[in-house]
Amino acid sequence: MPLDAADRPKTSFKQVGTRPLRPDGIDKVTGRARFGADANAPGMLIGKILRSPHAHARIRKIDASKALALPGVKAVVTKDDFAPRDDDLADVLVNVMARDKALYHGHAVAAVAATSVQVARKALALIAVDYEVLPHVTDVDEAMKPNAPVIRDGLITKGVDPALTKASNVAERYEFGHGDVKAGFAQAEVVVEREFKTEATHQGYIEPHACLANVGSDGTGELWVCTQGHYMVRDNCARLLGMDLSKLRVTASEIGGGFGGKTTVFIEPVALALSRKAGRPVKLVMTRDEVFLATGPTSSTSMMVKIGAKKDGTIAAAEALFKYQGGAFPGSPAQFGAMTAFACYDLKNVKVIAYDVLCNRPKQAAYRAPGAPMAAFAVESVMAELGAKLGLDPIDFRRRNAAKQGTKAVYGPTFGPIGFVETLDAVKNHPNYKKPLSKNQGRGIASGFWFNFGGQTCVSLNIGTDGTVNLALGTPDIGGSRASMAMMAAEELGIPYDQVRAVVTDTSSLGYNDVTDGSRVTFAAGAATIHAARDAVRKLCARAARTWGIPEDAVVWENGHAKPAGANAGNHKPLSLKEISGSAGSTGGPIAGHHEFNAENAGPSFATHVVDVEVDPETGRTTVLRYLIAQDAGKAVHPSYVEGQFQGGAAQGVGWALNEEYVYGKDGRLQNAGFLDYRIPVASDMPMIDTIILEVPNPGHPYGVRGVGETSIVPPLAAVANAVSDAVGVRLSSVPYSPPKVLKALNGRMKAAAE
Amino acid sequence: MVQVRIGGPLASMAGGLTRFELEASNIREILTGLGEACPRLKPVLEQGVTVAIDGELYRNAWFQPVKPDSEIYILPRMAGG
Amino acid sequence: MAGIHVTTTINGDTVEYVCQPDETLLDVLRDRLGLTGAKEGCGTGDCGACSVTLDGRLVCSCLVLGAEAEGRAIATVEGLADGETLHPLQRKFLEHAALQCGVCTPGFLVAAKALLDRNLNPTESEVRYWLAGNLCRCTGYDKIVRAVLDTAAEMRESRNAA
Amino acid sequence: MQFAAPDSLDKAVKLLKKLGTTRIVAGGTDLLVQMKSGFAAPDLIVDIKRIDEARQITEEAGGFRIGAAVSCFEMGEHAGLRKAWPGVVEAARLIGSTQIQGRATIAGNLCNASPAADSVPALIAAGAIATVVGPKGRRDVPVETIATAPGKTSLAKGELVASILLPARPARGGDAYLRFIPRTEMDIAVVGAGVALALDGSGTCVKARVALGAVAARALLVDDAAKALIGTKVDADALAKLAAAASAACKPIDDKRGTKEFRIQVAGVLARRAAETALQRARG
Repeated sequence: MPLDAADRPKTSFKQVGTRPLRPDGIDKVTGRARFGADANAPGMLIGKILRSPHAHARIRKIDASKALALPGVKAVVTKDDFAPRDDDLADVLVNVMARDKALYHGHAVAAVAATSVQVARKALALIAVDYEVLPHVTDVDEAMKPNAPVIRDGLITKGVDPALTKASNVAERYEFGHGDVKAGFAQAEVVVEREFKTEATHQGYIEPHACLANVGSDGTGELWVCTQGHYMVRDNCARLLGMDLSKLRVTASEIGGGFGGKTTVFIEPVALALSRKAGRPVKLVMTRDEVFLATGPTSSTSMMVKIGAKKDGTIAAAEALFKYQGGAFPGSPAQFGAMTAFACYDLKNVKVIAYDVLCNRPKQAAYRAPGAPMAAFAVESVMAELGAKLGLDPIDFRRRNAAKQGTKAVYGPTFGPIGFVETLDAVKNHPNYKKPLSKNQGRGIASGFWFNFGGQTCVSLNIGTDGTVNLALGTPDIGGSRASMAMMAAEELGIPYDQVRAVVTDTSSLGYNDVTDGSRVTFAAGAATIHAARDAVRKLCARAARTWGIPEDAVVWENGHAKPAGANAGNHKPLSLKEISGSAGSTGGPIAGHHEFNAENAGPSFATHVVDVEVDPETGRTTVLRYLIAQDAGKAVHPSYVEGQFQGGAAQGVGWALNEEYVYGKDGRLQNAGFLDYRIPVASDMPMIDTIILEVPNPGHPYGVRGVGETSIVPPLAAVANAVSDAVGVRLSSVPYSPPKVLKALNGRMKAAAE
Repeated sequence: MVQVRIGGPLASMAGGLTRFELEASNIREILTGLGEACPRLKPVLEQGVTVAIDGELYRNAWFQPVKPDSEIYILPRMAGG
Repeated sequence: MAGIHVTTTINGDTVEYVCQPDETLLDVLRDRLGLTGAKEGCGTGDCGACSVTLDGRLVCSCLVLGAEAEGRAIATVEGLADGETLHPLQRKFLEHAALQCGVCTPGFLVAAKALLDRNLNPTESEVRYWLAGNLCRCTGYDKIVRAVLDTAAEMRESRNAA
Repeated sequence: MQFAAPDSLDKAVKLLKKLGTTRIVAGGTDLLVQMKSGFAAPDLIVDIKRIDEARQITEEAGGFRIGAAVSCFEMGEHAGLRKAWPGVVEAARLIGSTQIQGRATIAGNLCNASPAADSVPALIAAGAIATVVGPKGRRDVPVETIATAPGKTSLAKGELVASILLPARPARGGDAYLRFIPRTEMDIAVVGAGVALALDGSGTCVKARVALGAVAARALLVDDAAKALIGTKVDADALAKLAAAASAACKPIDDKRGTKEFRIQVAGVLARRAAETALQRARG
């Protein structure tokens, strides 16, 4: 039976593109939805983690005898409860529980399980840790200096030829580019070169990490946890605890935000170890300060960007140097910064060098388009300055150099169909772009790119005897993906959306699914859902064919019905999905569709943001007046949630641009581990956020879908910076553009003008 | 024969080489061939890389076919938030 | 520490519990009474996810002691709907896709209801400032603010019709 | 740890006199945070919200007496208070979120003794009097004498602030409070400025009090800034002098919330802007 032509995305839809209510909605507006901390178990203990007060210290000895003697304390674990490793989980384990050294303020050193939170807190205070405080470094530039304290013994920089012999804090060097940069700059008539820094920011999800572990004496275990990937949690925890994968069943709770921060394990192995030792269920919930101290913020950076252009606005050459610190472990997203930095542009001569650097800070975790927002801040700030020097409209300047289908990206390959130019045209034609501005107001424009990923995905679709459908997914739903999956299944099956119930199942129910990251779920799990539905449709058609006694290829599926098709099919009354499934018991048993695959070719997404701000010249305070986003979604399955992704990314970016930052004291301790002083935007900080969804189909998806979640945080840092610069004529070398820094810059300008 | 290009940190590990000509019809054969041509790359390739074929990115697709005229890049393994 | 016996009213029902002197109302609701709709996002009054009303006054339940609730009336998100019938705010939050992860949603709903109970004709700015104590990291607030304004408009209309 | 909720001030004082550390919970918005972080671990918590006297706003001598357990939100709901001392009410309504204002009290804000407390500069500017009740009876003291250093007060063991008296608003008087925060809400003041002034029939300033928050170890009453206004028409020149005097009085620190230079400069800006608003209010 003919399905859509496999190689071209479907273009006409009945359900995709509409805005139905989400299936988990009622639970979430009534308080019934169960998040990480909302589960309990009989006989449950409370787990608490002891954390290092020092930025860098050798752990000479841990004495937990007093804690263990406290009535109500049932277990204490330290590094000795986890076997050391030298594989790909080695760093994960060291981060979960410090071994010979505490590597950052907040690093876990021990944990207790007790009958109440009060007893657990008391017990932590009774654990004696003998520290030898070591010199520390928290700034990326300082960490690269020759006299900096080396954080990890024997760390030799990778990616340098010939190989270095001396240990340092530089984990790896990356280089990308093509063409001849030197020759390019020689042709440039205007060159702008600037240095920038960005501070570390946190994903800032509202739900702290939480889990409930229950390990039996038979070596089987269960874990309830808020995570972006319960299969990742299962695999990592089982390996760290020496369990069989099949014996650890992990259930993903509803998840209260992740943005990349819940793509690894922190407390989960500890809760399991405590439970195993105590022989009772253990609930472990992070406090907010623990979330800031000891989960993964993103990198802080130090960057140089140089771009040269000809007078007609053609970029002749571009060069950049990026230094990203990722905490006390290798793995900062420096290379993604390097790869994405110039991805919006068609450059003939480009060179980017990047360094992955260690500091005495928490191990960075992915944060929404990891590495890209910082690089875009630097590049798009220089683009604004260069465009202004050339006297070009910022959109026209970008358009002249825009990457299109066929452009060779800075990181190597040639782009397929992409929608960057479309975003530029869309914002230029939007009324916001023409709104007049008053004194102290300014407009900033910036563009951004993200790769998007696919990944391992496994989906099952079971058709009930009443014709309604259960869709089993293995990708935690952070932003409404169950709605999109149900829509795609309903679209394929030709049944109403509310007859598909999408559920995120536990790890025992489906094959491995990669974590919900890389803007992959609507793309990858969506494609798997479509294929699973098509698998079910094939079976439905086969049942109809058998019922009618005609060949299977003489049956087509239309509008939720099997219909005879072709000259010899005969004249049969179409059979509905409900009718076929109702008789399934007699025609061959239950009907299900399934698909497992490794989704590839996710198709990148581009965005352009336009922001208007007003700056108080007497205090340096910036108010965001209006905000416009145009982004390519490939195909918006549920446009409301696509808009929501655009808007959420922009708001996070505005926070990053204006106020959010990790503040470290000279002692290497984090000074603002809470929502009071780590200032994420509040409702009154933001205006409405206008969105334009563009749809340049991704050939890699049956409906043309591209991921949308991450690109939206890439442009805002530069867009806000460019707007402030336009408003009051100062350009800072670092984000956040906090009032003291802006005011200082304004004072400097006034002073310079007076002299 | 296919032309395989490597960039970034991989190139420096390969002693500055950025282009390889290999006998390969799919990604797995490319990775095997590269590892043989340049043993220093082997551990990195085994850890996981992204392969770009004609602009399309593949993270884990051993059997993805390549044509002799395909544009092939070996890129770092990618992840997201 | 001796437990304190408390008799209070929650969502219209009389409830008795014993709590520790230093135990917060949020802990009592979640851990003793199984009312897990209110969430702990910070425990320090900075995020609003634990919002409830206490004698009609909007508060963070993480900054109220369980012992203080003696003789008071508490309303939580669990009491917002009338049986099967959602409160208009709940319905509009769904229609406007005003939630993504949904962990802040209970707090927003309780806070927004407290606003509309006082002022059924708020401006956008009034909505934003009233809700400034409720953090949302997913939505950028756009759809939340629209949902609240739309609810107010609908409730005004139905009040005028009645 | 014990909890008590007495129904009279006398009982509260008797409880507070007991041995061990005692803390009052009025709004609890500071105390519970301190308990959570382990910074405070009192032996006894005394809830004063069951004491009628502490729960009321009453008119007194043309002014208003605000009980120690009256929430900031309730202050905002009191039309008479709002009209008489809009700056004080504004300051109270800037503390934290709607949720926090539903609990927090100005007496608590005062006794928590944070240099950045929002209501304190406004109260000082208004000339507010704190009524302190303790084992030795009652005493009335100017609010600026309560806080002595961050987290420290002049209150003796067993004493509590029972209420705060805002005096009668002078004829042709007005007050205002402004603070600087990086966001629009939810932050601790980086700088706060309260101004109360009164004019004579000709529009000349005859009385002024200027107070600054978050620029020293406790809120400052800045006489030099007030002098810059008294005897003037509060014109641009006077306002510039006020701003300079306000900046000159600052003894701030650098911290995660702001730099010294920023605080000094912005204190002048806010003092000037608050004075402009107070002036408008005084003119009616």
